[in-house]
Amino acid sequence: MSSCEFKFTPNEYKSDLKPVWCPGCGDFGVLNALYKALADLKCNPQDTVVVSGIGCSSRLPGYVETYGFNSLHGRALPIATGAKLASPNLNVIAVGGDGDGIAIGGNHFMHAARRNVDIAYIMMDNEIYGLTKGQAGPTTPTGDKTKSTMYGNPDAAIDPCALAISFGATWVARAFSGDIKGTVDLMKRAIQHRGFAFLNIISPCVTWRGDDLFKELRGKVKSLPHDHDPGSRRQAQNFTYEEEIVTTGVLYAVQHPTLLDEMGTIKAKASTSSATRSDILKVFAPRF
Amino acid sequence: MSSCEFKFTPNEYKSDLKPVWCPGCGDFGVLNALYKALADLKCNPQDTVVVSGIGCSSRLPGYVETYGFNSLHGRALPIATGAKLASPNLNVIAVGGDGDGIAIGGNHFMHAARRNVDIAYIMMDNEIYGLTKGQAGPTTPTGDKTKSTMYGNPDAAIDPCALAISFGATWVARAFSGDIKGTVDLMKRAIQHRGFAFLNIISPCVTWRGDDLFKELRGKVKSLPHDHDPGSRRQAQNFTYEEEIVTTGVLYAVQHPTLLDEMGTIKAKASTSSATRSDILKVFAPRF
Amino acid sequence: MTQELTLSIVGSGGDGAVAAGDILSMACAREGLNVIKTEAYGPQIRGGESSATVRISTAPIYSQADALDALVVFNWADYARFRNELTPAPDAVVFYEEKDPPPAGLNARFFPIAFANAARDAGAPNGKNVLALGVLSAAFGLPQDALRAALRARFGKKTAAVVEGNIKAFDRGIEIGNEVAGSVKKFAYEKKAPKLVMSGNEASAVAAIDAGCRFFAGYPITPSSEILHFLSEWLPKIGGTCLQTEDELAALGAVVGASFSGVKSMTATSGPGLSLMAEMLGLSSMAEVPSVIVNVQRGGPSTGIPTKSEQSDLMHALFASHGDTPRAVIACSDVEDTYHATVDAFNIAEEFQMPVIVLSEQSIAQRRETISGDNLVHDVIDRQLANPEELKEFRRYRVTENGVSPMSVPGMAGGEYQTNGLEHDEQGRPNSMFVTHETMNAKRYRKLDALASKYRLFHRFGPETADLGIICWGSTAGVVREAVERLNQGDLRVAAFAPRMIMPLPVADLEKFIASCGELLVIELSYSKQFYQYLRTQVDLPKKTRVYARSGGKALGVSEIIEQCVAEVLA
Amino acid sequence: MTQELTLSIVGSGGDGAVAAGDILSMACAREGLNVIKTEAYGPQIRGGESSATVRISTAPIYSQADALDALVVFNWADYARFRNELTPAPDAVVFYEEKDPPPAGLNARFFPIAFANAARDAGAPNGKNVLALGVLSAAFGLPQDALRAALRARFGKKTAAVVEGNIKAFDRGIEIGNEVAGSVKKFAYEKKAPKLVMSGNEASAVAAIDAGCRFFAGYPITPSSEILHFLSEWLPKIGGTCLQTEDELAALGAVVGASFSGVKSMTATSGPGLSLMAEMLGLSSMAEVPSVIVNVQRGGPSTGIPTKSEQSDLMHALFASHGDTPRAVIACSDVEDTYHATVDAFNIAEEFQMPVIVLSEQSIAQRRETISGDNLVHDVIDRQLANPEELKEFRRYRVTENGVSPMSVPGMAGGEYQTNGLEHDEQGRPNSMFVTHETMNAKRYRKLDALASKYRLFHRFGPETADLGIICWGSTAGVVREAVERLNQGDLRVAAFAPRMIMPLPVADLEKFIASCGELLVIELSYSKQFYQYLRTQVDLPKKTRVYARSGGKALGVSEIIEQCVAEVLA
Ligand SMILES: Cc1ncc(C[n+]2csc(CCOP(=O)(O)OP(=O)(O)O)c2C)c(N)n1
Ligand SMILES: Cc1ncc(C[n+]2csc(CCOP(=O)(O)OP(=O)(O)O)c2C)c(N)n1
Ligand code: SF4
Ligand code: SF4
Ligand SMILES: [Mg+2]
Ligand SMILES: [Mg+2]
Repeated sequence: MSSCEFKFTPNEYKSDLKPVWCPGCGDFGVLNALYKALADLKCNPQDTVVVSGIGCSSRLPGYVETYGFNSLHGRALPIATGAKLASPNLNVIAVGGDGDGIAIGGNHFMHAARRNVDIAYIMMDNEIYGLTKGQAGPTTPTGDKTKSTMYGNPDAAIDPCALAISFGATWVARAFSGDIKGTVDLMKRAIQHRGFAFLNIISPCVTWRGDDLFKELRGKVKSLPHDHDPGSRRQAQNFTYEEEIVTTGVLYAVQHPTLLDEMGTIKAKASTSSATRSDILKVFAPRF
Repeated sequence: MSSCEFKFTPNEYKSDLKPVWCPGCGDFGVLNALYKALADLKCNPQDTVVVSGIGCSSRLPGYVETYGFNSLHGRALPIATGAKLASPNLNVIAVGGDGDGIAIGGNHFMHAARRNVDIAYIMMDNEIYGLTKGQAGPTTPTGDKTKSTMYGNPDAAIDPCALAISFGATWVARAFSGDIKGTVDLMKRAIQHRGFAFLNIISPCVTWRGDDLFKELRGKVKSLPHDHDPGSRRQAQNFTYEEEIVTTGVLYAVQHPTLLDEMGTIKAKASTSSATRSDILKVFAPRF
Repeated sequence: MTQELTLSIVGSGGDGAVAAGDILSMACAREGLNVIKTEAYGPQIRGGESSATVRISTAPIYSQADALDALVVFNWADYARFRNELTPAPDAVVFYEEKDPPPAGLNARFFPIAFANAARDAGAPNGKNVLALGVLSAAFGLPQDALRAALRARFGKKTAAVVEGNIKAFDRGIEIGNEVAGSVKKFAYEKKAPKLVMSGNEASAVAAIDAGCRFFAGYPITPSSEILHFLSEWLPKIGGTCLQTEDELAALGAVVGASFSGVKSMTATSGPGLSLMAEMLGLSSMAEVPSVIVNVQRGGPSTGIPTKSEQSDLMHALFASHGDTPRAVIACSDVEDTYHATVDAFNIAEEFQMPVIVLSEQSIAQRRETISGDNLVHDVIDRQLANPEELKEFRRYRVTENGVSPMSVPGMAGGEYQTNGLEHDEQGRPNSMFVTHETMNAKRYRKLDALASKYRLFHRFGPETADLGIICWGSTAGVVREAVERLNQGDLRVAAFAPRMIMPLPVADLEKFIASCGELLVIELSYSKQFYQYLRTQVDLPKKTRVYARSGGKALGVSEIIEQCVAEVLA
Repeated sequence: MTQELTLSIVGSGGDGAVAAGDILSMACAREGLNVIKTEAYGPQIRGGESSATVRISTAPIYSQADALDALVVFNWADYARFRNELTPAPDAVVFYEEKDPPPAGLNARFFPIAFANAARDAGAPNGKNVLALGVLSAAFGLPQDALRAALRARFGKKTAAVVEGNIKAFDRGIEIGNEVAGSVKKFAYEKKAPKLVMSGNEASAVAAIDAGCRFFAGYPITPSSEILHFLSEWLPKIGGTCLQTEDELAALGAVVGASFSGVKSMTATSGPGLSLMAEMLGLSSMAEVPSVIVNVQRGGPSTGIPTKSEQSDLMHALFASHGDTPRAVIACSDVEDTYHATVDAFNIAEEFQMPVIVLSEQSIAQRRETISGDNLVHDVIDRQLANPEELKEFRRYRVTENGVSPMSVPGMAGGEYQTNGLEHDEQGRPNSMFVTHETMNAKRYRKLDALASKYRLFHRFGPETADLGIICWGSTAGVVREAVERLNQGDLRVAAFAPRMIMPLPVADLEKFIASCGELLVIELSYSKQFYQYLRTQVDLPKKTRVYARSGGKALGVSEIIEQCVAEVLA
């Protein structure tokens, strides 16, 4: 579509592909929030790229009428990084599951965060491998019985927000897909953040984690206290690895030079000496 | 050699292979410390497995007269994990460089730590890619000029100890290869720790980081204050991302069930029902 | 005479089509019949279209059926997705929900049935699948006692009301079925010893346990995850360990580490995972650490079609990993064959100290098949450890005649060595000299020669000499086998050769086969003709060789093959 | 008549053998001579044995030399490591440090020289390498002015004392050299236009810039890191971006992302990295996102021999990644060819929307060669973007005759689409139906057909018809070319064919070549005969075809090839 006709309503971001998600899946909330966030921010569809890995959650780009890349399991972040660095004008959003981002893709999460790449990374955390039918993932609570952990999950569960902070992400927040309004708000701030913004959205899998979890979560969700200082790493970590409650909001937000800032500095330094083609060839010439 | 003749002196752990390291490389200190630590702990050569990745540092297993595995770049930890889980009686030590462990192998570091695998992991941190002749690695200070960062390293440097703590390692320490005595002591404690012990050894690369760094470091190294509580994550983090000093000692040490403990629990639960071959086949039989 | 019947049940997620297929398969297995059961699903993660197809025979069968004798459709919209896969035979019987009239163009005999209402009235609101089983059993004479027993077993953990409701629905189905019973051909059989019902993935898992595997590491991936599931339950029961890793690089890494430490080890994956394992596969080969990788092929390239079958990981399995990297590759043609292939894989890995890839396919890995437990027997070869003589001045990579060197494992005094992905000398020490490299390459490849002469594994069907010879591999062999049997009932003499050992290929046997045939036809499910290409690297195929290769994503049919054979001969 | 001279200098880390080789090469380049310079190192990370070998000729040369005309040895212990690689010709001149007498068994003319003392006395304590240059220049008549200028340029940043000390050492060397000058054959040449001195890796990097590459992501690995180094310096100067990633999976991932966003992109690696890229390569192919991967081959398998050359990543490059995964593979035979191959790779990637692998080899990637800057010119094809007509109801994966579909990039309104590693329809929407899959496989593979007819790239040497035809590829082509030239001076008529386009192979041209030759000999540096195997997948090689395949780790020599050719014909 050409942008002049574009009305920036959530509906216009809907593609004509029907989601394959199970009825009641938390990911619907994430998708609807994204439509609204993109509309509110008036993101041009042609300038927006949504990149995902593989998983139920990673099907999302297909449902959004922007440029999209449903890539490989665990590899959304390198692809998003390449797209953003090469084409800085684009609005690049990476999305995917907990398994995608913390199991197979964990290394890229670390390095994208520490480099402060200028993208928003939205994790749809259902504490399980949804698409492959219910095996434990890195956020599955210890002790839980799943398809691959018949006798209870032996591994310690990871809190993605805690991880993101320790990796050096400059903006870290938690949302709940059952709360569309709150999620829209956090998505918008994630997209607007300069640098690597990590938004973990609790997005229950009704099929492999049970229908009741969703309801249970509604009761647990609480907003951050008003006096929370998102500039404090220490305060932020206080809202990670929570047991009985799920705190939503911007846990952590600071400003550091982004990877694009750094690349800009490098280009500025580099271009102090000239670089025509003959300058390049001179490197190889006997200059005496 | 048969163990009855074995004298448990550092010399006996020396293989007849001559290290390829540059004269003055910090890794010599690590190697000598390891000989001494193994001797002090009377580790049987036949029951000890030293696993490494690829890098200058990863050449180490070849110089130790135990079982050894010089594997692939970044993959020491999965191999060490497999060896330990399958053969719990072995004393498994993983070693390697900062690039090996935090760049290409970063994901395995995270998951080995969070699972609390019963191994000691010794990182030989020279803040550079030594073997490939001097490119920036994840611990190279921001701004440093290297072969791959002509205009200064754009990325934030990682403190491996901070990372290990955030990954859930249950024992985290820092050593300096110029201080063999201190290094021996920490190595012994790493090997003896139940669970995942991470020892970061500052081990300067004289070739790509300059000869002077080693001397400079000697001046910076300080021991942990006596009142440090290694049970406190928060206190431990105070000694990470240091600027002017390099604190050595056990930053963090706690006891959690190890992966072998968990596997033991699983086996105990599993064996409550019988499991002869015919029990297995019964799963597939029409039992009516 | 052989009795055969193929039934399919199609519905939405909640309709229980798949459950009905399971129950029917189990009941037939108890009667000693031969069954192959397949399932298919739409793209919805849950609650979408699903179908179960059960082929039942009094004689051994090796493939899913081409055409259906009976079809139960709860909903024609669901059927639409499977139209190309589920084709009723011309005289087929179709039972459909009476509220939903069939679309035009289907050629069959139609019987409307009020499945939903009748089941509800019988007291099983979710029981239309069970009612359908009743209908089918009455119409075709399927074992009603066994079905009833299977139903009771299936619902055993539910309330008595549920069980009885379902039994009533089943009986009501019988009444309805009896009404059409007169007009259809009955399925008559003699009861035999009960059989097991197993999928290819389960066969791999059981075989691993039988072969002595005590360490499994894997990362979930469709269509191989059932191996992880099964072993995560059963390995701990027998003192083994099952680890779900963070990714496939770690999975094969852990396997290599465990095997290095002395324990037989395996991983299982599908294409994307096998791609990620390329480098570690090379380490297993170079360091000569035994490893077994079960790779269940699905539609490719890339993420491709995860739930459908194809034979397109062949070249990757054969040649992935940089450098000259010897490995063994073994194929599976059906569920029972999967069992033997997996045990063979362990035997080969341990004897020849190399990685062995078992190439399975979604179509056999996830289909359930009856097999006789008596056939699940296979000799096991254990790792041969260095003897005291060899441990003196131990050389782990000693250059030997067949390339196999003495091996030690941690715990053995005197066997200490360092293994290495770097080129190394006989002691495992890094060495970059040309002579060492050439010597060691030769040593590693000699193992393949030794292996080739010991494991000349292949299937051969049909007469000793033939007008037409088919060369195929993997699941395709089962379909070809049936096609060959049928074709040889006519004038055409057709034979087939399907190597079970793919790398190294039983070349002499293949050449003998080629010499015994007039025309040649290569059949495979890979668009780019991977098998054909590979064959050409190994043997000179006569110029006239024709290739029938197409994408996967749809099962190969017996009649499809027959058509190709006839075309070949007429051409 | 052609004048040729091959010199080698051997020493320990501090001896400056490699620096001397550089200086000599640059001086010769200024004179317009043709030079190929290679280096070799021992296993020590620093300070171990090293050698520099410089082959100088008045005529174009295509390979390193077999035998040395002159050898400078500072230390015979260092020489021992290279004995098999650095063989003096029978009448060679050997200059050695007089304190260290030569070992027995070497057949040459020996001249002891007090390198260390004489250099120190001249005022350059570290100048024995420079002194050696003086000796060589005097003995063989090499350009002394140019050498002096090169020395000044080299030491220009040092103190005047250092510069002058070295010049004095050089002059002292000349005096010493003059003493032997009478007894050796002089090298006579005419000065020509200066040439550039470039390595294969540098040629790849420059070619990338020329081709329009503005994004590079890579992970260091020997022997390809120089590409990363060069581009990390130069890309930012021209507004491009260079990213060192955390691993190779991320490197190719970033390249695919950058290319998807509309920017020509490349990565460079060696075997282990290419193994790790297998899955992402498949995505680039399936999603039809252009990507260029330079893979510099080294000794394999696994970590293998990182610093030595081999041709054993071929099958992996051709077939890695599960599923039917079309890609293009292009070879380089020397430094200049590497330039053209790399630009071609970009052209092909952009035009046919697929991954293109440039297969280089350590032996050409890290050797320095003179080339004329005028030859570094190659047409560039830019990405063709969808036109307004195509953007109406845009179908990114439209099925077209040649398989190439209209492409949009982010920023283009109306071009929005989702790309996908899943099988997809023309719009890029996931689709698991067989018909779609077959249609799309066919579409993707048709691009290879179109590419094959457009890019029939190969080298052909020798007469139009020949008694013996050699088929080879990559760096081997250079050596074969020289062997062919030499052989045709005798009675034997020998021709050679070296495809530059490996996938798709110029089959018709190859078949024509085969038909034009009597005997056939395939030559390659892979123990498992990867090239031969691949050729067999594409053409029917006559039964009598012989293969000369050995491990890498040692350069292939012209005389080695001549020997094989003679053996072949006598056999
Ligand atoms: C390399 C590779 N390994 C494994 C898989 C199989 N796989 C697909 S999605 C998935 C995990 C899904 O979990 P998550 O990322 O949390 O997403 P969710 O489905 O829960 O949204 C796995 C293991 C794959 N596609 N590719
Ligand atoms: C898959 C793969 N990628 C890249 C390399 C090349 N490589 C070898 S060692 C190394 C990094 C060395 O740095 P580090 O791990 O810090 O070890 P150090 O040499 O500094 O001790 C790299 C990139 C490789 N061997 N394998
Ligand atoms: S399986 Fe779970 S995560 Fe996947 S679509 Fe269904 S409810 Fe959502
Ligand atoms: S390059 Fe650096 S790390 Fe490697 S051996 Fe030399 S000094 Fe040590
Ligand atoms: Mg998930
Ligand atoms: Mg390092």
